[in-house]
Amino acid sequence: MRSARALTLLAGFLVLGLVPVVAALANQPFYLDLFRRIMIFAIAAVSLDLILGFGGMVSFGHAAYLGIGAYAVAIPAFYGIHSGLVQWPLALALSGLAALAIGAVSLRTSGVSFIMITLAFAQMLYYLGISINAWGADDGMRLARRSQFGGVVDLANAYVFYYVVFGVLVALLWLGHRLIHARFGVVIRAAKSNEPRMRAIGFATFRYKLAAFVIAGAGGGLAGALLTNQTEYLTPSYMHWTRSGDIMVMVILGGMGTLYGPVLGAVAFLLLEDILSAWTVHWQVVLGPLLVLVVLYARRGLYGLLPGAGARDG
Amino acid sequence: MAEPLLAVRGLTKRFGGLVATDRVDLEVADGETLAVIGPNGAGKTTLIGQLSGDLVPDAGTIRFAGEDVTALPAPTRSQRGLARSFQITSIFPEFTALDNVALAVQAHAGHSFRFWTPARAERALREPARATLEQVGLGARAAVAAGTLAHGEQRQLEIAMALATRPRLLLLDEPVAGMGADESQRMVQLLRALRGHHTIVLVEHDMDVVFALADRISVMVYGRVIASGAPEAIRANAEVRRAYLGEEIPA
Amino acid sequence: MNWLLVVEQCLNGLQFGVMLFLMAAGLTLVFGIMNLVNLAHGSLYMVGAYLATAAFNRTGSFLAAVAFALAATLAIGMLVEVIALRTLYERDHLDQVLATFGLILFFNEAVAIVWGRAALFTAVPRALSGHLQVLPGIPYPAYRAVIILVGLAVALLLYVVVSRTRLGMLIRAGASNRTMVGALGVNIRLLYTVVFGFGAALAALGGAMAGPIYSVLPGMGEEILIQVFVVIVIGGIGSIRGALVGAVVVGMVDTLGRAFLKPMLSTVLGPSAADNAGPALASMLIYILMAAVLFFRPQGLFPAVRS
Amino acid sequence: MAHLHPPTRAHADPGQRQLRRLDGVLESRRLPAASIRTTQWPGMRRTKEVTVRQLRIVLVLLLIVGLFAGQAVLAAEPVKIGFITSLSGPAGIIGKHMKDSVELALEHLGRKVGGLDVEVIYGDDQRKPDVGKQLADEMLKKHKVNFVSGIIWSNVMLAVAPTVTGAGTIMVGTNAGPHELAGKMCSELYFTTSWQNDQTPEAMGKYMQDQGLTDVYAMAPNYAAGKDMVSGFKRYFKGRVVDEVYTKLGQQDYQAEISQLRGKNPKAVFVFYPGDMGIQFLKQYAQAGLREQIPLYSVYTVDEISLPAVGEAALGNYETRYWSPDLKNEANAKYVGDFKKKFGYTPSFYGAQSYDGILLIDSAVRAVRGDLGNKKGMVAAMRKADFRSTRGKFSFNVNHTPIQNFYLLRAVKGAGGDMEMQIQKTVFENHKDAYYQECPMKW
Amino acid sequence: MTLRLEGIEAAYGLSQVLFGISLEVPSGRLVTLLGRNGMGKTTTVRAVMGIVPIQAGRVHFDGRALHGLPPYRVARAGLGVVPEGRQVFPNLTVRENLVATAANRRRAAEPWSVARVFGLFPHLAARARSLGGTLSGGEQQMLSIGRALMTNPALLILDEATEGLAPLVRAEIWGCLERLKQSGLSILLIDKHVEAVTRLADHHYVLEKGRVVWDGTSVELRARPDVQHRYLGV
Repeated sequence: MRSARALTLLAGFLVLGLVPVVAALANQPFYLDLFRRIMIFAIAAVSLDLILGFGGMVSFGHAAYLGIGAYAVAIPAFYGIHSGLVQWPLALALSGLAALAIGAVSLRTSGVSFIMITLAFAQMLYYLGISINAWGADDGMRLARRSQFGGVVDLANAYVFYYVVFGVLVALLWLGHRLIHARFGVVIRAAKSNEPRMRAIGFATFRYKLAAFVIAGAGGGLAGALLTNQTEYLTPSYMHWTRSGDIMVMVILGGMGTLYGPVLGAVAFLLLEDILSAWTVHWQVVLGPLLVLVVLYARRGLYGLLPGAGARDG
Repeated sequence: MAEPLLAVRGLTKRFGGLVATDRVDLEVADGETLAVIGPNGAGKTTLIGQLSGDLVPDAGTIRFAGEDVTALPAPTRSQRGLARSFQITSIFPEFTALDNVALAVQAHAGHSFRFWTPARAERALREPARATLEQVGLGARAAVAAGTLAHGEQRQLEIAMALATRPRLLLLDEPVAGMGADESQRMVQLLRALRGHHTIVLVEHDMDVVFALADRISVMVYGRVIASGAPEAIRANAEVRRAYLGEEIPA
Repeated sequence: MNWLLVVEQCLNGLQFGVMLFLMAAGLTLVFGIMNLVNLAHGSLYMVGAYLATAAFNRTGSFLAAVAFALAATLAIGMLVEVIALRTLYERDHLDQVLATFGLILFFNEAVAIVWGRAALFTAVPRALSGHLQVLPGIPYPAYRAVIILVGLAVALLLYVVVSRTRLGMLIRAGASNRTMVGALGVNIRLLYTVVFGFGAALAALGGAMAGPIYSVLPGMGEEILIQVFVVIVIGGIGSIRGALVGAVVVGMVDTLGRAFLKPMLSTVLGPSAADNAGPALASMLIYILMAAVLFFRPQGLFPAVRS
Repeated sequence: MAHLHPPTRAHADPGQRQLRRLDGVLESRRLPAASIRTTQWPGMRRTKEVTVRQLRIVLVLLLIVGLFAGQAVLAAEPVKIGFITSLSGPAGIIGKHMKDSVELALEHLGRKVGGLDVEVIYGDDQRKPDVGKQLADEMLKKHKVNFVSGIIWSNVMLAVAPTVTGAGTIMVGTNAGPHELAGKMCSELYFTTSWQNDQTPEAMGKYMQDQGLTDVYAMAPNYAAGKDMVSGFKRYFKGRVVDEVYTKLGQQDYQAEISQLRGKNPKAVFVFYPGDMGIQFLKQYAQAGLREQIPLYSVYTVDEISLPAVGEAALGNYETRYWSPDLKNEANAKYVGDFKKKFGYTPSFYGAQSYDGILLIDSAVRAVRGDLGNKKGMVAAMRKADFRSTRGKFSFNVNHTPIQNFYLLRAVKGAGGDMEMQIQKTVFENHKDAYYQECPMKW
Repeated sequence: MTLRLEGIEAAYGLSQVLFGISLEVPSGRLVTLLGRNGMGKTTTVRAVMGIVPIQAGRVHFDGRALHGLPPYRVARAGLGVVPEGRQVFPNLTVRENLVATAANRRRAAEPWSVARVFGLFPHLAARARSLGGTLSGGEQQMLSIGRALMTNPALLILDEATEGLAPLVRAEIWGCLERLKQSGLSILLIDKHVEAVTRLADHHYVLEKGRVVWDGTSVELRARPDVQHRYLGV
């Protein structure tokens, strides 16, 4: 059973890895852009799932980190600093810091309060973003060029960029895999399962949850840095609450508390959007009920429909 | 006389108008087993909650091993050597029995900001956990998901998790609740084996269990300790019999 | 500061607050009693607005249009509850979020298919198009005054229903102990369906009242939905009283912030800095308020009693 | 294929070629080509099941297909235009106006552009810049379009235009006019048939200045365009501005701001409230009884999209604009008349400039005689603005932004009792935008 | 009006709790369910009421099948429940607690009224306007009984109705049960106070680990100290 699932997953990654080759052979480089964007959202979704699925922390403000990561690339670029070696670490650090501050306040609450307080912070950042004229306000800013890596890695090359994103996604999944099985991940998952018990056996859970929150925020920031490079554009609308909702939908659709579910969710959600919207302008009238059906009949998300997914992931 | 391991003074906790514990005083000497008995709603679980740090008392102090721990949160008290089991089974149902206990070991084996090595590969966690499982008689069930263990086994797992934190004081909240006679017997044997090695505060309904294990008994009614003493003295105490053991004395 | 203006802005805040209350009352009941996070509540508001506007334009009677919208949305709400939401009560909040998010997409597009994407037009009913002199020097639009009155009347009605009637007792009892209500012979599923429909009708009332002053558009429910969530979280989930207080507080804070924050800031920071900071801060105000309330009182101002 | 029966084989290869060609045609018209491919062709391969009757059906079909394909062969590669706008969600109404106008333009052109067959691929940007960029990539790389057109929002345009021009493809904007693209970021390959954002408020500023108005109260949403509009207005209006108020983006209720406004007692009000914000503001302004007291001057607020929803609440309001349905010229009369006939509603400026966009592309393709590879030739042709624009005669500035007239419009009750915009006077003749000198392009 | 359970099995999730419970409460009788904590007494009540799904077995009342019905239908068939832990509605007043779910679906000739409940429990009358959550344990217990009576049941089920109560209060409740029994109401009673209930009850069932291990009359139970000690810890 497990091997059937492993094969499916491997096949999935092979497909993702071969997209550029197929696109080149078929002379359809567009699919490079489409799947790159999908993978960027998959990175955001996987990072959200670390706290949402594994840690039980329902953050409704994940888009805030996406936005911060995007600003961390676009603002230096605006002042002429194009080095990815500055921008990307900055994106990780700033979004992580923001997550530290937001988490330190939010994690004192739980349940619906937690959902709403994370939303509140994201909305504050959104309104801040659209008010800062120097950095484009609502119009946003054009990224003059993609992040530079001293000529070693050239993101202007669509294939190189694709494999960079692919590499980041695979690395994130690998890191995630290590992390959820390491001491830290065990603490996070157990705290979701039974937090009073965790405290009773001696874990000060707050600091671990906060650390997970920061890691997830940094992951979101990285996705934001990639997204501005993808779009070559920064806009505060990356931080709008509907964007947080989209990412959350990808996670739930794909399967919470699994590593690969969010990837699946991002692929399904964005591909459906692309395909249905080419078919009819009323595509949302189809997508909406589809989501309802997934909730009603695929209880563990799309991941649960994979062969051999009966066994728990993690 | 040396300072008792646990000393509680004037512990008071209110929920709205209800006084759940009312100026409770308790002392537990090192190595002693104290049973707290009383009818439902007498405030026993509230007492345990305050001792373990899950509830903040409205008044009173708790001294443990010579230090005032009244203001310390639960995890810190656990680190100081206070372990509790829960009245309603509280485990990690998705994890295996061994994982459950290993987690308790992990809590007391340095910090857990380790992101790389699989916890299951850490022998320093697994081996003590396995030994503790053996100790409570669950060795053969190590790989079973805790949620699918039988009720009695889950209660044993509770004890194992408490033991795995290497506590100086065990707070046991109704360890035989919901057990059949045979399971109760096994649990009593397990707890009897812990006597002397561990200091125990035991909250229990089952008089057989209480009289089998306790060195001393405190009786709580309506949030107050109405009597404390050796088992025989308690058994003979008329007030206790009337208030708790349910014998009606003609008015 | 001109105190007449302050009074007028307080009226505006109150009016905005009661609009929020109409939405919040239903949402908080559904959330507090059935434990359902219903993102599609805004869609019911939109459906109500569409139905009322379409009916008003056809019949010319605003009262009849509102009555029709209430009845129809009540039916639609109950239908949605039975078809899609009923099985979600026992589920994770996140499943509910995903499913009701799907419903939002569906409803927004469905009204676009039926009525087109252009905003529907409706004017304020002629009888209410004038102004009232609330106080000397404060002319106030009659329609908005009516909104305040209707909102307060609904609040009073809800208070009576919830606190004085058997239905209200069952609603409160169900909020604290659903199982027990069922075990005493009450068809709790039916009760839930009715309460959900009731909440939908209240949202529709809000939408119908909003039609003449806002724009009736696909997607009109989402902007207000987030504000309504802010209201019920501040007020305490499941509490009608909390919803009322939360709505008025949010309405007041938002309105007074928009009106007076910039002038106040400009005395401190100077006019140009205030021009930049004022509007940004005013937009964030209710979120700041919510974060602060949740931080100090995670259960909200008037949490519903639970066992 | 070796085991196919001879009669089948005899027709198979040419048939296959024809089918392939047909696929191209069908796909380009977005017909379900795939269904023909899968239902007929595989059936022929499964020789054992092929009965005489089936063969006959196939032969007939092939004949029909051949007829179509033959036509396709006559025509050269079609012109492909990618048209990006917002089609779903609240802004979908604007997209609908634009799309309908594109369709009308194609109809007027006999569904040919520059004499070539044309295929328009519509994309829904959902008002999100990253989705817009995604669509642009899809159109450039997947559909290999010759032109990208459309775009409502400045931020989407700023993400899309450089992508398109960077790929060497011509971009014809038909609404958004961010100043960056008129100034420093101008490009040989970027044209707009609308305006630069500031031009319209400049016209309003000029008009109000000319009227000698003073004590003006300015309002706009708190975002970049809102602030640009007010600064554009102030470029020509030199009188006293009582206050500038920026409201929350997407706000629904303006009662508080209207109360503040009344408190300041201005002589005139200038606002910029596009889309549903405008509908709400105008209704509430009228309901507050201010419409009769303080005249309202607006830009991008009262238009043919909002007017039906605002109704008499807009009566007497002023707007400035480069175009109006009642603008007197032959091309406009045809556009407005046919549009109303075909779609049953009054077109808006969003539509007019989209219609113009297609005509502009037509003029370019015509000038190079269908040689779509000749970008230089097409750009040179487009610079002449040699087509019958709905706005009458106009020319392109060096930055490819129109130099055009701006008019003062007023919302009045038309002959049929419906609200409509009527041109009052010309405010600017051949007005240039404020940024063209920043554009380094020379021609 | 006889309640009959045949081979009831029930489980919480994966762990089975009841392994085939059969018992009978004849019309107008008072029957007890005895056993230590966690033996399945409460689960039996919950299974009868339809709160816990029954996996096997049948429940009949007055000839009607109740198994598989939702709780409200079971209640409407004439079963009134006084649950473990009283479970009064804390946010409703005493009067509201009584009125909220009141019904007379079986058209009892002399239906219960608030006044009649207050007659049975004079303590409650004084607290009619107090919130349920503010009552003392004994008052809550009386309220819970009153609430069940207001549904005019033919059979009353009481789960640990005297637990944690002062002796005088317990005596009051037992006295009241006796009066109810005399009025013709059938009663299924779970109680730990063996001595007291043997005086009240007609028949006893002893549960051990989800099975009935002994049943008999009060006289028989008194004669079996071994049963009392082994299964009941007396």
